[in-house]
Amino acid sequence: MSTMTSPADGAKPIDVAAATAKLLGATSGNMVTYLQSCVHCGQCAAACHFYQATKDPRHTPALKLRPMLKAHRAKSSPLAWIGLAPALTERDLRETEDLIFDTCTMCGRCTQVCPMGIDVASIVQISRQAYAAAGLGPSDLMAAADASRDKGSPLGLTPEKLEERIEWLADENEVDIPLDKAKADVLLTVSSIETMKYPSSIVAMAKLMNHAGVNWTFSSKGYESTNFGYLAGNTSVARVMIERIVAATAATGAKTVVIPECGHAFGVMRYAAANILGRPLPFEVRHITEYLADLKRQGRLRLKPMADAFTYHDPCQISRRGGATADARYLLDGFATDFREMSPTGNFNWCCGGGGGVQAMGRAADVRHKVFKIKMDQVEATGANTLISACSNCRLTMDESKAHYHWPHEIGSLVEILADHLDDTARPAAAAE
Amino acid sequence: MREDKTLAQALESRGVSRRAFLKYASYVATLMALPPSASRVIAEELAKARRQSVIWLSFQECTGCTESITRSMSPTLEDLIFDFISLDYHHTLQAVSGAAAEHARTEAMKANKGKYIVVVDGSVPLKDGGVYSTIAGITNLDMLKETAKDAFAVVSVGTCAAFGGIPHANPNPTGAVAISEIITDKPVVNIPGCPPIPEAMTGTLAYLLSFGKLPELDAKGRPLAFFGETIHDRCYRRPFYERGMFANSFDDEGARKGWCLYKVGCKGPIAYNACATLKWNGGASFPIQSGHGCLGCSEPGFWDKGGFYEPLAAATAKLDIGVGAAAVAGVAAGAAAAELMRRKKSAAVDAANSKKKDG
Amino acid sequence: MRSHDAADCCADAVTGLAEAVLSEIADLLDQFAASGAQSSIDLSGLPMTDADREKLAQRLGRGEVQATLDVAGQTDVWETQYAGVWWVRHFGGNGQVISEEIAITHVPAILLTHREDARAAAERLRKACEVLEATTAADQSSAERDSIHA
Amino acid sequence: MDLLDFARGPALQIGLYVFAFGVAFRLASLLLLPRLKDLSAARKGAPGAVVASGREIIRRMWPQSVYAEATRFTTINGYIFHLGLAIIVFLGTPHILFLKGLIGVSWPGLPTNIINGVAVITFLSLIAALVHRLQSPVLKAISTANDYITWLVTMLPVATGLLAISHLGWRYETLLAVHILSIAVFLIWFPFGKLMHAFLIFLSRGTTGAHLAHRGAQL
Repeated sequence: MSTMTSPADGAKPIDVAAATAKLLGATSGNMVTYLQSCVHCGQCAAACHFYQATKDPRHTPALKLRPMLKAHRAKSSPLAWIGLAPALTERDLRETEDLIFDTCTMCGRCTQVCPMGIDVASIVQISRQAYAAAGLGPSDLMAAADASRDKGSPLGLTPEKLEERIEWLADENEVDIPLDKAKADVLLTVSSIETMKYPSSIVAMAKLMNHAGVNWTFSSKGYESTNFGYLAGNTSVARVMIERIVAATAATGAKTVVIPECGHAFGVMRYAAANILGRPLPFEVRHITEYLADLKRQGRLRLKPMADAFTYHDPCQISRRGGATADARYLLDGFATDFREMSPTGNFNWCCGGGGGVQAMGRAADVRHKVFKIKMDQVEATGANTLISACSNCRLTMDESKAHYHWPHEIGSLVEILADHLDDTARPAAAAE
Repeated sequence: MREDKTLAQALESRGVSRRAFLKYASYVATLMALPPSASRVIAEELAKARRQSVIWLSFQECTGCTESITRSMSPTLEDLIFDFISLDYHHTLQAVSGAAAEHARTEAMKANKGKYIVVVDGSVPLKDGGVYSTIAGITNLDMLKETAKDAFAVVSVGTCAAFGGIPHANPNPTGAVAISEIITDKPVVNIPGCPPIPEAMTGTLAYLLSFGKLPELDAKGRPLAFFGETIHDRCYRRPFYERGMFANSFDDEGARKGWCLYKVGCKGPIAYNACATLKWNGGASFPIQSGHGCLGCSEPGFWDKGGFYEPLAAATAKLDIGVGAAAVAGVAAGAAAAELMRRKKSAAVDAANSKKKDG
Repeated sequence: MRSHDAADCCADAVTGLAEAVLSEIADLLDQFAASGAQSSIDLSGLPMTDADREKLAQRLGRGEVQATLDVAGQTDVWETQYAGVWWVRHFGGNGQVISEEIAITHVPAILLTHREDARAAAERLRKACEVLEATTAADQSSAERDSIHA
Repeated sequence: MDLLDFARGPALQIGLYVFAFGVAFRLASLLLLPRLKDLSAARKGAPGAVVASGREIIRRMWPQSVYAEATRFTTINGYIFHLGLAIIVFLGTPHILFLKGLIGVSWPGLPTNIINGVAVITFLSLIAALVHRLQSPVLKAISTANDYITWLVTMLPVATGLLAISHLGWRYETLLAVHILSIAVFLIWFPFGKLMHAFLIFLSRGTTGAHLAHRGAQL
């Protein structure tokens, strides 16, 4: 069944049949509806940051439906019987590889503008599975997926390293960071980016949780919520990553799993996980901004006002595609006295350019930098010096580009500024428990 | 029978002046939409012409065409045409009958060989050897061929002769055909209509007499002068059409107010004829003026165009059982395709699973 | 009949064709005056409503000459108040207008006596004279006879 | 049988058969595929799939203000020819009579000169759509034969209709026949080309509406 072809240039062989089979396996009414609905109006280009940054028509999101449409047609259309629906070729896959991986963050802006309402992101997600099955995809993304499976985290954060880190952070910052607590209401997870690059974010989350008197813990059985299996199109790795968190939650008896500042981690765990496992999750999944907003609503979060001017970058998977846009504003309301919305903002905010694993693709760095110019313009228009996000992946993407351009603005994290302004003089909520 | 005297001389003796020719000529020029300057030429040519021998053959018809051309009781200018022609054979109008009548026909053919005009009303049945219509034991087909052989031109009068007409309507039991399907070796003018407008017949004959040739014809062999525009083009109710004011039935407000009859089946837009301008019965009225839509009787197959009261825009195609069947077949085929896809999907998933197990 | 109201309603419509015809007439009259070129306009061929025709007739008015001919039905001819512009209206046998034209000319052709007609007329007149002479001669001789007898 | 008889009869009949079969086939083969069942927990207060689908179908009739500028031409021009076509087809008296002949019900139409005006606007709008497609690098890149065939098949009835009402070119009955034939071609192409979006728009909008409303995402 598998027809492996080896190109003469010695590149690794591409298994077109495997890609087609993967697509067939993912066939659903939803997918086929999207594939067949595009009217080629081209409006999605205007919404895509990759097109906006490069003005290259190749980056029109509508084109990202093409390979899968072709494969599907070749397998389903009566036209195929009379030879009018050619099969997907190796060349098709090679030529479009970068469209499916490097230049799509699955941010969903194109879906917003699409008059047909086509969810291009979901087709890209299926396409990634097919391309990965064929042996395509950026090696660093694939490696990150493998590392997730083998070491527990894409950046090699093994359970041992996690324990070391937590110990060190707790000591360094004089904060209580529970790990593998036997019984907890809340299982907090990490994104390896935070652990490795922004450890202060872990400390901030711990401070906030402790401040509100939450019975929470990290777990060495399941801690990494960033799912590079999902982003790489490797469903089996995606499943392993989810199962680890499910097991860890079960072990502590937690009813709530809190996802840290990572957009795709939230999107996958909150919405994709149950569908990948094929069963509903036995616990609720909250993003840290949602969870903190819950605490604020319960009166358990007491903050000192913050006067610094700043603006907020909405992570796509949390705002536009996550439904938690309002919670970030709720947290800032009454706390940040000089909060400035950028334009467009909220559900319409531009993507950082690094979502969907693009951040992890070294070869996509150039285009990411180009995309970041959009963000720079947005921020500069607000007059604020500081750019805050609730996603460490966005933050890393933006930090890298900031360095590339020597952009003089500050880039920070929502949980960190909240933790920095905790009012610990009175802790009625904690006292009450 | 052709006479040696010119028409002018013949009429002169009856005290008819050249002014009458001039007046008749200006009438014909108007009818045929010729430039006013042509009327002097017509007048001169007519005056010089000799009486034209005409042999009138009636086949599968209802005599309505003859009624139409002879409808007038008092002699009028239009009737001058009968002074211009010598109707040598017309079995309804001529006094003699039987062998004498047929003799008159053959005599006229002999005497005016190559110069006489054959006027035909009625279609010719071809089925079963043409037995469905015979005259003096001769089938219409044979008589037409024989008579037309030495004619100068053939004029098909009425829709039956021009296009097969009502005898030709589905299922055409006699195998009726138009004259032009039989006479292919000489000019044939079609003056359709059920019946044709008398002026269209007399005008065409006058033109033939004056100019010795056929007037300009359209693709269906009809003189453009009478059949160049549709009823709709010249209909006095056209402004109502433009304004979207229609009668929805024959007894509603719109019908009483004389609004456009398009919706109740008027075929005016595709009927080429001069009824709206020449009108009928001495200019008294025409069907639309009398409150009925045009049937399009001057068009081929007018009997079989999906009902006189069906609007022109309505398709003769129907949302019939076949369309339902096509939809059902489509659903069935679609279901099969979906099922096929479902199986391909399961097979792909199973293959992936077994591969994983093997791996 | 109601349906005729509709016909009347539309026949009443003024389309502006009268003005167009008037300016055409003016052009043709210029040419006639300059070069003697005669011409005519066939009104029956124009899609004029009754109201249009009425308006045109009013504008042109009636001039010095009017004639009525009895030729296979009536024909009315009149010069309009613009010299050289003639209105010729032919009626059929049943009083219906069968043809109508504006002639820009010295005299409409239909008014002119055709030479052939004159020749025929002369012949007839000659015959009539002969008959008259014959009868006069006969009368004379009988009168003479009478006077002799008297 | 002349061309008009052929157009009004067999040609349209074949068009209707193919249309009915094709649309039924396309919809059945799509709707009978298994659909994804979202097993993730719905956001609190998220509407049900039916409400969410309906809401999305309606809301997406006009672009969000953020995209107003980028989508202005396509949106406005798109509306012009879509509404134009709808007005011509559903409010032009001959078309109402055509539909009445098929489905048995009728309704009042607009005066002919208004319909003619709308047809001219629609014609120009379709020309503008094609020019736009040929000039925009993005549209050039994503356009396929389907787009151009669909444009032609949509344009033909408008153009032939305009010719018919203005009696330009051939004789009226020939123009009318060609106009009706172009409808038959339209009906035949409909299920197999981009015109299917008339149906698919509800499915794809609805699918996304349900998918994202489940998450509480505001799109």
